[in-house]
Amino acid sequence: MSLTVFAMTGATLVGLGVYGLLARVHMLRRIMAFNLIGSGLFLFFGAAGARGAALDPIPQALIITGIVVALAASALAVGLVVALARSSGTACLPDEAGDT
Amino acid sequence: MSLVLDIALCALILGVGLATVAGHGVFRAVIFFITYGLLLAIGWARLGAYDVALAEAAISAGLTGVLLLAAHGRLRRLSAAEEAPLRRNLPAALIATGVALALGWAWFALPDPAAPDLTAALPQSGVGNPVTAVLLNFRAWDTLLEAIILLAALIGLWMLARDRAWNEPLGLQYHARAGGVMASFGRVLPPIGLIFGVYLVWAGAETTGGAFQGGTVLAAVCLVSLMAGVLPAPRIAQTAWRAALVFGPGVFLLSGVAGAIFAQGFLALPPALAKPAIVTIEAALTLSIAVTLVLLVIGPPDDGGQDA
Amino acid sequence: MTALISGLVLPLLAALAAIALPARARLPVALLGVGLTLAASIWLAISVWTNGAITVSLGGWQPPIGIALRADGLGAALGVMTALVMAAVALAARHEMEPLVAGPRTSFGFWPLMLLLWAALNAVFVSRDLFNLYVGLELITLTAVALVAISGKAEAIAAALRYLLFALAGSLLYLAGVVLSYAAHGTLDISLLAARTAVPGDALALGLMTAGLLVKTALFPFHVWLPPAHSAAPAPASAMLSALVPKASLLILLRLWFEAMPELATPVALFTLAGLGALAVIWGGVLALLQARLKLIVAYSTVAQLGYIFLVFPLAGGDGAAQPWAAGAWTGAMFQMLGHGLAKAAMFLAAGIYIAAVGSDRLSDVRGLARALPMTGFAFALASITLLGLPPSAGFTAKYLLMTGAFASGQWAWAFVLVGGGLLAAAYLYRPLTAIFAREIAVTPRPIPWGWQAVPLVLAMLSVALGLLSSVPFDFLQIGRPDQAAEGL
Amino acid sequence: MTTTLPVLLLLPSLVPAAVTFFLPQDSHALRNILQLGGAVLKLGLIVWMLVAVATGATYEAEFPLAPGLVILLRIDALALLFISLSATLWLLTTIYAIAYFGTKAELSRFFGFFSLCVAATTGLALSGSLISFFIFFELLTLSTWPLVAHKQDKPSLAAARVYFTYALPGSAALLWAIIWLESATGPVLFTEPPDLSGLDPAALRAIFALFIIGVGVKAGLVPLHGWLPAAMAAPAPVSALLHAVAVVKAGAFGVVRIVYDVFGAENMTALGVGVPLAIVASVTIVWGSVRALQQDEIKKRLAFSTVSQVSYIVLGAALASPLAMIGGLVHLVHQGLMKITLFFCAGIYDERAGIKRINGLNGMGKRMPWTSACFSLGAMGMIGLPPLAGFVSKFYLGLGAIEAGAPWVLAVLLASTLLNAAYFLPLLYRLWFLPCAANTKCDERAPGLVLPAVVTATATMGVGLLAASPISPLGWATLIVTQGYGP
Repeated sequence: MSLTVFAMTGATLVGLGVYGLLARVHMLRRIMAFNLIGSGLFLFFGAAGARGAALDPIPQALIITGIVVALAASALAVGLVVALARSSGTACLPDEAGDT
Repeated sequence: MSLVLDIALCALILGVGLATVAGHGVFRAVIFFITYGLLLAIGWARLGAYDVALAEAAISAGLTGVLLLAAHGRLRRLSAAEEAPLRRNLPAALIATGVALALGWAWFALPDPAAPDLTAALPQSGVGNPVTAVLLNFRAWDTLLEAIILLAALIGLWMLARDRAWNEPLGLQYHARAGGVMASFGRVLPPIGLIFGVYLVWAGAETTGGAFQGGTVLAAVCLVSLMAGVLPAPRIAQTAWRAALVFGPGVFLLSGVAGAIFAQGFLALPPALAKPAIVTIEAALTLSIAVTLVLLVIGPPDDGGQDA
Repeated sequence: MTALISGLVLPLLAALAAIALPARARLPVALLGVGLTLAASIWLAISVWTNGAITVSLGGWQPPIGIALRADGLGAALGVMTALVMAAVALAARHEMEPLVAGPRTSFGFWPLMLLLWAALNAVFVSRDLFNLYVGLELITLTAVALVAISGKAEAIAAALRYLLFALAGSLLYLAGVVLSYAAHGTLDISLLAARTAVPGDALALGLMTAGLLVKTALFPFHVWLPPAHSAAPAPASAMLSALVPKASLLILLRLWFEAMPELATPVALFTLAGLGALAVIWGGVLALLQARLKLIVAYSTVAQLGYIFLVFPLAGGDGAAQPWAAGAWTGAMFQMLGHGLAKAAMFLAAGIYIAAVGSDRLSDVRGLARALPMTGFAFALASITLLGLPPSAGFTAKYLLMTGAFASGQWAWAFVLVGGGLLAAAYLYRPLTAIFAREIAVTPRPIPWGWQAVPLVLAMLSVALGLLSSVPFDFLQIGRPDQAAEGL
Repeated sequence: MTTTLPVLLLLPSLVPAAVTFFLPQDSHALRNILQLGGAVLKLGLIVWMLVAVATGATYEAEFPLAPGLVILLRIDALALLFISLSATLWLLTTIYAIAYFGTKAELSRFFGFFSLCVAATTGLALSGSLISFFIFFELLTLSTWPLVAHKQDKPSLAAARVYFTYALPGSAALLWAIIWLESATGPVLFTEPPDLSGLDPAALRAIFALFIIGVGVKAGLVPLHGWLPAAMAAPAPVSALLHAVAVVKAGAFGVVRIVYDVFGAENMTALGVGVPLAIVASVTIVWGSVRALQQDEIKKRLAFSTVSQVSYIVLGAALASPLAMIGGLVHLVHQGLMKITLFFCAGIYDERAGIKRINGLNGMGKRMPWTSACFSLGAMGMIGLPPLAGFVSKFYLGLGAIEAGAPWVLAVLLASTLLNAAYFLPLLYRLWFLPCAANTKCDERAPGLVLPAVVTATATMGVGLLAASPISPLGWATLIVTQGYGP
């Protein structure tokens, strides 16, 4: 039962992240939204991997890899946002700065 | 009882997650995001996935949080930290709900769990912690590429430097007051962190821990030392730093090639040698991961000037 | 096996060396890596040709515990195409990325990024593990984004950020599908998934993975990130981005729909994929028609040219896979993948020469350059022949095989896409060609070394030669092909 | 030997093409030697082959590209007719072009594409299957485009664009038709016409229409002829090549192949598509002549005359009676000889006397007697005066029309002859009977230009006079029809 709770939390987090990604234009927000989606998926995955008799280590290893990959992508994205702000004075993509 | 606890924890996670997305102000969102990561780490502990919990806390909450905070600081200086308030966005809400519902449905549609049987393989892997066995033996290729990804992200990040700043020290320069909190913190913390980080790597073979978690702790130590001015800020031109970056992946890669030459194949570890090999690889990897993470967080060389 | 592993290890080692070694050793070590990896890719193709598909279980662990790699005809062919493009890119970058020309930052970063991208592409071409493919895709994404941003210009930064945004969204969608299929079947291996017991969640998993890969392949309507990114990058980087990077996600898409879960390929799904491809052909072509810069025209043409490949889904997928025309249609799409790669790289490298010569790629500035740089003009024209699908180029072989499949399967409406797309390509390539071959020179060009000019020409000639000598590649692509149907029509 | 000869026939044009592209502009001697050497060598090979074929040898070479995609080169009687014509005229045009251009700019590019164009025509003639025909057809389009655009001034570029705008959709239609047909019948070889009995007649009619549109663009069938007069912006040797040797001829040749070797005369009649094709051809014949009459520029007038004359070949094929077919086939050769003569002369008038319009021709008969004599022979041949070449063609077409039970064609032929006379006779009148403008500078002491014209003009007369001989084009065409397509 607990697993279902975690899985549903994961699914909801993915939804939250998707909303943040689509509705927010500040790029730091979007980077956080990405991480939210990723961690939601991982939570879902972790819950699924815990269903068997023993804890399946493969999802755990994959999740750790995924977390590190997400960090690498976030670091590059953050760097790009700072560079964008430096060159154009805004942390939003050119054609979206005015929206929302 | 534990179900109630889990439900409460999940509600908290969702609440903080919601605040990260919908809350007002980018800075506050970052703080919520860090909190979110820590709560999620507790969730992982509840699921019994201690390795993941450690990774979540150290990497997602810790390093990503520092990264975001530092970025927010720079954006504020460039007056780009402000954002338009959140307006209702129906299409986005529909898509988000759809995705969440689809995943929710998928959970209930899952067949009985079908995990691969590792009982025969684990004793051959050389380590007692099954997660480490997967990461450094069964799926070592993933882990090797993952270390390379960190490196690629760093090279990519450096490409965002301005040409005139290329030979400057990395990152914006911090100036800790002599005798201030940061300075004393910077002297006291590193030895403790160093020991903890090394322990995590060593322990990772048998219980919770591992190269990435240990590397993160070492990176934190290194960051604090840099901020406190105990360590001089690195420059790209310094060969030692660049050598430290490639050392771990290089050892990993060459041990894989050695497996191809002397054992059954690429990345193969003979059971007798598996444990020392994994510990060696992990040690080398930890060093490089720590350095890479530090440099990822402090960013490309920056002379503080503005383009526009 | 050694050949397969060498193609992965050599570029990685060369990249690590290029990062660590001091500046003067960087170029030699990078070029050495390029040469050795090229040799390894050709060696792999030769061993696949003589021994059939090569399978390796990494670390000696069989799936589902470990990761399996498998080089089939398609993977090895893409590997060779990639190696040829990369070698050409390296020869062009030797001039364009020189420290004195490009500055110390760019000349430092280009080589490791290029070599890492190459390693990641080779990894994706042979991997049979869905999560390992995810890791490979991420490495491709990060290096590709960095290569877009490398020029440091404001529009390049914005284009790179938008690219990263789309690519990460695509990655997460793909990852969601991977998570679901592992949760259901306890394996990530494509061959094991093919033998799984189907569950209702499979369709969702496949749908999520497909959506993610479509974003990464820049299929209409997810193409908006591609033209700004590919045109903002320096020319050698654009060549890699346009010719190679979309092929990786496309290959995974093919592996999913033809190997892992072919039974989920319903007519509606296949029609949707090809329909989007058809719209990409038209929309990419129309937008290419409206551009005033050479690189933007070439970049929009990538959107259009990738669209053709999606016709493979209804022509050779689903129930059609067992039909006699499937082999031809499938191989036709693969010829498009290979031919487009060579031709598109040639075009971007030619554009790079023009930019180096006159400092701009506006059509008004490249006027008459064929007179001063005849080899480059000739290269652009030859590459255009492939994109137009005119004989005897690889593009024609592709078009012929796909059209034959369309008529043989009674889905002749798709032939309109092939023929109309060719005419549209003629329309949008006519302007750059007449500009380049104009009589009067608009801007007097700087001299370009002979060895550099020859690079795009060789690639363009290869794209034509692939069509002229297509019988060996045709047989090669059949090695390890799923659904071995009766040979051809 | 039997497989190498078809390939060998391509090489005398391909090799000079490949080498010429990379020659520096000022290495005139080497370039000319290459071009002439290639042309002479090819002619020699063809003579050798003619002898061999007469003794019963067959030649075939095959290059598989992919399943169904096979380049097949085969020598049959029809191929020989076309290839002999093109090889002979190529040699003459090369001599003419070398003299015409002298040391002008961009000659390496010009002669490179020139040879490539001839290689494509050779390949087209030798093609033994539909798909190889298509491949060389496209190669021809690609290699002639730079020739049309050669001068790179505004009119040439516009002409080249118009040419592409017509040619590419035409190719698309042709490819569509080929793949549609082959998806039902498998690869179509010209030696064994496909079995069409099981196919839907409506689909077959559509396929036939697409085929005719595809090759009709090149053959200049009305209303697909618009590019041909526009292409007059090209230099004279190019016009000669386009009209007499390569492009238009390739279209007409394609019609013959499609009618006789793909569909077969009987199927064409059974499908009821022969008469519509004959009507299209007739309309083209009359309309081309009417338009020619309205032109003031010599080359434009000749261009519309080509539109008209080439459709005699199509008409011969469409009537599907043996005699009409002989008339059409022999016109393939005759029209080539006559039209190339006229274009050679038009080029000489332009180049050596600056005459572009017909009123400039006044009195040129005395000032440029050789050129004017050749021009007159060509023009009279076009009108169909006996015993010149054009008469033979028209005579056989007329007989064929009666044989095919289509006497209305006689009216078309008569109208066309009258129109031909109406637009050519005034030129001859101007040449020989009007006084010349006082101080026109002219001289025809350019043997490289005049000699080819004299040769072709003599041939125009010769093929008419010697029509009864078995080695004349008429004898050859009769052989083709009685052997290959006889009832």
